[in-house]
Amino acid sequence: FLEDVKCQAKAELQASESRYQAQRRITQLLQTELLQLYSRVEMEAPADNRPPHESPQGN
Amino acid sequence: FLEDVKCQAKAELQASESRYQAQRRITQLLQTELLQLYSRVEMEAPADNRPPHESPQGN
Amino acid sequence: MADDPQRNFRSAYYEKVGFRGVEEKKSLEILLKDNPLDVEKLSTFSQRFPLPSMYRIHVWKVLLGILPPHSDSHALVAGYRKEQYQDILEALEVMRFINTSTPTTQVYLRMFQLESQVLPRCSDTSPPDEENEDFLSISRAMEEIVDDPIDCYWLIKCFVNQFHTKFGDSIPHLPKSLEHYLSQEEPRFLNQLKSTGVLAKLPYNLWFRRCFAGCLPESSLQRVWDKVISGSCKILVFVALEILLSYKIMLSGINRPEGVVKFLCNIPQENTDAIVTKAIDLWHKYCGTPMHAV
Repeated sequence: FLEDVKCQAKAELQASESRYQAQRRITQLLQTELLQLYSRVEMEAPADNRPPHESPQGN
Repeated sequence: FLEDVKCQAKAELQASESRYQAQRRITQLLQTELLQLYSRVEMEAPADNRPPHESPQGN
Repeated sequence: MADDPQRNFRSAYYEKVGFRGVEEKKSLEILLKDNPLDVEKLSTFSQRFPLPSMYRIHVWKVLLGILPPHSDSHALVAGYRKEQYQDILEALEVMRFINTSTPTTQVYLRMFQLESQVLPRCSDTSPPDEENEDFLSISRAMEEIVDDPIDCYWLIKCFVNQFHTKFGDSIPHLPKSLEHYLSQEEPRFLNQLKSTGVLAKLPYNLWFRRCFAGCLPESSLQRVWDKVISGSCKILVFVALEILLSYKIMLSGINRPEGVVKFLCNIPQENTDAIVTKAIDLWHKYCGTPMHAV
């Protein structure tokens, strides 16, 4: 019975782990996309190349 | 002793879940950020209003 | 020779930091060998004795739930904590909420806000509110106590969260409690503080929301935080009380309430250790020493 509990716990932890990994892959994709978009915005508007968060009133 | 094993498993699972939840918050934030940036890009370049994903070579 | 003051001083000194300290350290080491760790016993130890500095961070992490009671899970959980820290940091950098020149405490604030889902929108230019200032103050103090940035972030986050969860309802009552104990210790001084209008203007925020961060130097502060982290917010009242009592004469000489507040927000940093020691003694006197366990 103890083995049973241990197995179940291990399975739950693995499920949590794989959910985390999936979410992390999404994050990485989004981060890449965001970086690309930033560089595109800054290329198109070289005069207006403030980082968006440092001068929010500029928006 | 069984309770002990359960407690240990629960604590590990909680720590793993907390890491997963943080990742979820990050994803949400990135999505909001991307949406804002896209709408900003489209406002600033109305002539060039192709959806960014359909013609990536346009960059 | 029995009355030799130097000898008495020496034995009193050993009593304080020497032999007694060694005994305490040994009993803590025994507690730390338990697997799983008995969090209740660790709390009791920390309520009764000062934590030896070599074990302080570890005990705080266990008491705040950053590390679980089972020692054989520590490596796994520490790994999770590290990844969570790195994930958040990376995301904030990519989103340009922070950059390499952002002060560490500001980084911790943004990380905390992200996790609590209150990260301000980029178009939000409102100045940091009082709660953020409290967080930053606690961060600055924690940074002085803890070297490792991952530990530091987790300790700040869990300290702040635990403080609000556990003591959120008690904090508004602490000024009344201070008044009560002051009336027990120095009723005339209390009346004086009342009649001059000082009592209402005492720096309660610094004392009871920032837990003396930015008021006491870290060496004294960590001894107060030992008590807060192990489950008492009452200790804050007694530290405030001892500060008032220690500077009673000085404070009586200041006419304007603003002057008193200014002094209390910048108290001399020399004898704060003695103030904290007296505060802990007084706290034990009024609230009792936890006797069970240890």
